[in-house]
Amino acid sequence: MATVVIPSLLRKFTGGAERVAADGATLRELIRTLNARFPELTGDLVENNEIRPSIAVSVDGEIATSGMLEPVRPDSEVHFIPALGGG
Amino acid sequence: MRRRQSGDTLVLIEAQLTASQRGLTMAETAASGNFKVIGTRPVRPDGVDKVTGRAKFGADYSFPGMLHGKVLRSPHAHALIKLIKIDKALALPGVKAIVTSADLPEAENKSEQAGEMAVNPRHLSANILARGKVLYDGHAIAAVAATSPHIAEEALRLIEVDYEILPPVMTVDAAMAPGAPILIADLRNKEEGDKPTNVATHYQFKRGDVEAGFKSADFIVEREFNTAMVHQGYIEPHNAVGIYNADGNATIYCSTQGIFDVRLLSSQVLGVEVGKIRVVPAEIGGGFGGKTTVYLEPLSVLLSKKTGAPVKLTMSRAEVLRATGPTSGSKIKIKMGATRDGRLVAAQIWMAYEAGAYPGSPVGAGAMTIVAPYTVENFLIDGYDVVVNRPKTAAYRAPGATNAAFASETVIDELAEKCGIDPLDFRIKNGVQEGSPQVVGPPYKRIGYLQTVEAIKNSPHYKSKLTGANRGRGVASGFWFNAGMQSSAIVNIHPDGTASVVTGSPDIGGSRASMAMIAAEVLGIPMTDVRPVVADTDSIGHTDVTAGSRVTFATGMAVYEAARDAARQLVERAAKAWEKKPEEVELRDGMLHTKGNGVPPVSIKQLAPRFPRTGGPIVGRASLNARGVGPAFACACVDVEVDPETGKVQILRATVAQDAGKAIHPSYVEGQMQGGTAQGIGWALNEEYFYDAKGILRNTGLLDYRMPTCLDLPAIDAIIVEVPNPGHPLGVRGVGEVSIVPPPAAIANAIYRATGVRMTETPMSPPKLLKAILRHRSSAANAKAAG
Amino acid sequence: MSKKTLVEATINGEATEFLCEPRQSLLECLRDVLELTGSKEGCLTGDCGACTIIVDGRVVDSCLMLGVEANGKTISTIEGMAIAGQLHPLQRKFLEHAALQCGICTPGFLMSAKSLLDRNPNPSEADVRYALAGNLCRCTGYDKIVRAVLDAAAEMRGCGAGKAATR
Amino acid sequence: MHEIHYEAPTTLEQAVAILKQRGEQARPLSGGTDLIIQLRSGARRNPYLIDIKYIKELRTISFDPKDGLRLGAAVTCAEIDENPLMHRHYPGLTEAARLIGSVQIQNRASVGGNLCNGSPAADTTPALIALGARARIVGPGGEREVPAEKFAIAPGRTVLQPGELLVELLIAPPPPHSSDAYLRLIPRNEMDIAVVGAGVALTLDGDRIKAARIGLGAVGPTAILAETASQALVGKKLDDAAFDAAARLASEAASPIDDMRGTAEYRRHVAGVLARRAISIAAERARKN
Repeated sequence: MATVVIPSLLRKFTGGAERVAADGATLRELIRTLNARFPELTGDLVENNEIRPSIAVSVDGEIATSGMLEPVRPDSEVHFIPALGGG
Repeated sequence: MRRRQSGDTLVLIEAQLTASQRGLTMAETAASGNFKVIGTRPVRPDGVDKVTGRAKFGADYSFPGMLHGKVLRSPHAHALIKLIKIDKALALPGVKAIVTSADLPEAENKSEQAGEMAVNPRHLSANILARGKVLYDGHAIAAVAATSPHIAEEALRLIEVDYEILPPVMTVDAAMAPGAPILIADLRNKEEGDKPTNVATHYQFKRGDVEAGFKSADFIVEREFNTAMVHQGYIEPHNAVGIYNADGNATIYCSTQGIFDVRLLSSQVLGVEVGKIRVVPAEIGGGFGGKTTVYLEPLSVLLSKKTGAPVKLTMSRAEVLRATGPTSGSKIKIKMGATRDGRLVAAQIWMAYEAGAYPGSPVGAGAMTIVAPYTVENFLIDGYDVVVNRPKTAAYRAPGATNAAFASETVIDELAEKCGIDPLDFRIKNGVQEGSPQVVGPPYKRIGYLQTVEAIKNSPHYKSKLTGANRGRGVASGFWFNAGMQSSAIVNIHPDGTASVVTGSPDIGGSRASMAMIAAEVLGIPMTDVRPVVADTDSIGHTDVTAGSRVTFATGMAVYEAARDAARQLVERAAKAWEKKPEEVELRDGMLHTKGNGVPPVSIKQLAPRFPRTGGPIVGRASLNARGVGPAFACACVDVEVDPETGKVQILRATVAQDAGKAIHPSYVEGQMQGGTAQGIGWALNEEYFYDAKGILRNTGLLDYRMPTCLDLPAIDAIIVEVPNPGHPLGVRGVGEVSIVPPPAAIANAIYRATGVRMTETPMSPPKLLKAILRHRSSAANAKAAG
Repeated sequence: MSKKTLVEATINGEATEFLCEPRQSLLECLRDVLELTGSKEGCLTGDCGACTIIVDGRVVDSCLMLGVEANGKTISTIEGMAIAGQLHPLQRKFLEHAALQCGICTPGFLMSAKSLLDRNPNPSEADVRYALAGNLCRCTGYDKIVRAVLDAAAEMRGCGAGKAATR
Repeated sequence: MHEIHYEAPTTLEQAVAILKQRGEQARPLSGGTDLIIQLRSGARRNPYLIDIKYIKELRTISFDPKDGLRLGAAVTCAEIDENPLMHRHYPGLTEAARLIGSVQIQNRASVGGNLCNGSPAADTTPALIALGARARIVGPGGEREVPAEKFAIAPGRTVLQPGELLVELLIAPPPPHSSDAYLRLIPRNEMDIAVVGAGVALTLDGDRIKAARIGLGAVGPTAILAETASQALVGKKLDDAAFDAAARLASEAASPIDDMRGTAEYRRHVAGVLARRAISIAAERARKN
């Protein structure tokens, strides 16, 4: 199972857990699994079945470029981080 | 003053590449350093146009029958618009049309992906023409098109606006205070529920146990920092020419960092399909992040639609300063602890950034960068994005990171001093390297942070002795993520064997040269045989902004792939002609060879005229959403002399080291490093937005918005460090941004050594520094008297 | 519409006549009337130098001069710097030294640098920095610009590639 | 910019006649480096511009050891800097002129224009005050002379009445063992406006100060003659005590405001610092004369 690192301010939705194990071969599946366990969590991450524009997802240290279709491996580590712009 | 003639340059190369690059021919070349074109310093392909005045910047375009537009702007910082009367202005001879927000469709209040950032179309639209309320001095209210810019200006004086003036909210403290006037009625954040607020977003990053961390610290430094809002200061004001055709199609000529962003954002504001807008990139006179959004572009189309004529709008310098997108002023409270032996053990940081009139400050990036160069076991970082009655901020070179580093790199200097450790050694001791966790969690891949610090430590500058009264030397580091995102490229092989490389990345600092060099390297032809073209939105695949230090990285990757695609086709074509299998043919140094014996090699030049009879033109293509972004680090060393009677600071010497990954054109890499350093020095010493008590910007020109002149700066030595990025076929990292990050802290640290004063506020202008010096002296005198 | 005035001037060696309104700056006349758009507008307050031209042998900010004031004057703009397709040594050195990034300030810098070298063929670094202080560049930090001017001066003095320039 | 009418008279009489005819609607145009900016921003609206640069009298620098200097109102700062007599006899005024703006600005801006603009921060005004310069004004009612320190009456306003024109500045020949100096504080090294300016003219009698005038700029609504500070130097030996006392009094003479260029407190402090430094430079120069 992949490990999802929960952003600090959302840990209230996971009972304080920082790292949560979840199944899924893509981000979409992963989020579906998370949603089943922590229904309040994913609303802040996903909107209309897409990752929110204000959020970037890092899978194994690489910013996802395929949105919800981004592949996730069983040993992947997934982080949700604020999207940012450069100058 | 030091009389050295020029910056010395040094290139440090770390040649070994990681395994992830195997299988890439070019990467093997990169590892061996055997490039023919990459790493040389050719003249840029657009150079002659730029030194002869032929290059066409946005304001240089004109069309038959063209009208001139001007924008009416709010003289108040915060007010309700009760009424706009335009009849007198419309009656002025020569005035052809006037538009207000009533001419724009209602835009949706939602968050939408646009290039790098999330954009709220309603906020974007209201920033372009205020809807019912003005939120800053200079907020656009109406736009006029007339037969001359002078008539348009006179017409603005005839537009009557009734305002109900509201109290201005100018600082994060004022905006976050209980009972503060609310700027945006429907703004909410998660934590305050349905309560109206000026705080758009709260970010938090946490690692370990910060309290326990501080308990284990031998030294703790706690300080509060304030940085002033500053502007990118590009020399070219914003401009746009809009041409709306009767068939519903529109063309925009403008100077922008992102043509596809202009297209998307204009379509959102105007309520027009993306496919009906074509954006043509003019040459662009600087941007530094400030030309990544739209202001005039939709207005030019709107006015053109209303008048049936092309309409040109250009901003005055005052408009640029009052009403484009400077970067946030900020307040940062920081507490950091270290053990006696110089190990950073804890950091607790509270930071609030001015977003300007609408949400979207770079506080998130600030929070993610503030301790990024260091392994800190325990931290808690809170960041707040706060709306205030100032212009909506835009990106500015490593947005958010410079404010943050001013605070953290000053405190780290102080901790190093308390530990009795050289400030560079302290940084090396705590510095991140491959495998160290980033603030957001994932480990760093291959990075060159320590190498930049070592480069400064070994530099002639740091090794030299600084002598003389009131002089001091300071160092500081900086981090920036860099960006990937989407890019496209086309490589055409011409009948004479030369090539063109087409991209959608406006060339803001010499990127045509690096694109041509990459294509030339892959094809094995001279760089002068490659003509780079920056195409319009209908002529090339989607390409994100020239920003985030991404062009050489991501568009460079697309060019590399497109050139390889062309090379593959050349090989196939030659194989076909020679009745060989493609794997029996290879392209080397611009020549097609067969493996083994048989056919004499043929050059691309010889093969190209035969394309029409061997299968048609050869066009290499690539489009990608780049992965493998490699972050950038910089370290700077600055010597200052302070006039203790006036508080004026003279920069005596400056050296910057930066990890470029691989420098494609070293001169332009140095140029980025020197330019970023110069902007950092300006930010540190004299640049600031100066608002009066009513929230009116007082310094609306370049006389009082004080950017450094060439008499204010010394030669800037640039040391290029090359620790190849394993995520790029050529090892490239972005180089455009990170050099702006260290200077303010480096200068504060130098001032401390010159005067004994720790500055916690930018700009460190003469009045502020003198005040601090006098306070420091009187407290020292009191202490002496008491002792 | 205010009445236009006929102005006669020698511009880049050519006797030139143009009509302008008295309120039009010389910069506006050059750009919008004569289509010489090489001189740039950066501030309209004489602080950035992007509009620098040479009038009767002296550099001025063309944004702070009225078009009508040009009557009878001899004017050089960036468009006249390369002669018969041959780049001026300053133009060449700016390219060789990568002394420009975005290029918007470049015409103004070249005009100021040309005026300096016309008066002082052997300037020190301090002379160059003083002469260029009325031209703002936000991209380069000035390092490569100063280097290019010193190298061009050396070449024009017949010293070949100046030592200042070699890396 | 609003519509304007432009005229370029070649004689003083013509200029005065036009100025009289147009009254407050007219304004003389010299280098235009302040005026054009003000017209463009709407800070001034003068539909009639009278270009005075073709009037010979206004373009002339002449120095006579008996009568002193006649400095035409439209002489540019660059022309002053290029004049060896100016450097020799009035180095302080010359350096003030040389500090105004960039080379581009110096090629257009004039000392007369600097004075007529009425800015308290004008660099040449404290230097003119220190030298006891008089402004010769010609108008419909004839001629008059006004001391430099009385020329401006408020920010942007001067004693000039509609129809009047500043023709030239008159400065006495420098007495033996005298000289002048001007210093200003700007946050940058160039292209800035004075946060404080200090002009000093001194005449020595051996190692004592025989006469002194200190002009201060940007420390009040107009540039001022710091009389008490000047008087405090007279009869004193050239030593730290005298300089310190004058610096203190110069600070006290300042009545500055807080603005984007500096706080009142800062300006008061720096007025003393610069006055002291300028006194010391002027004394050093005077000793050699």
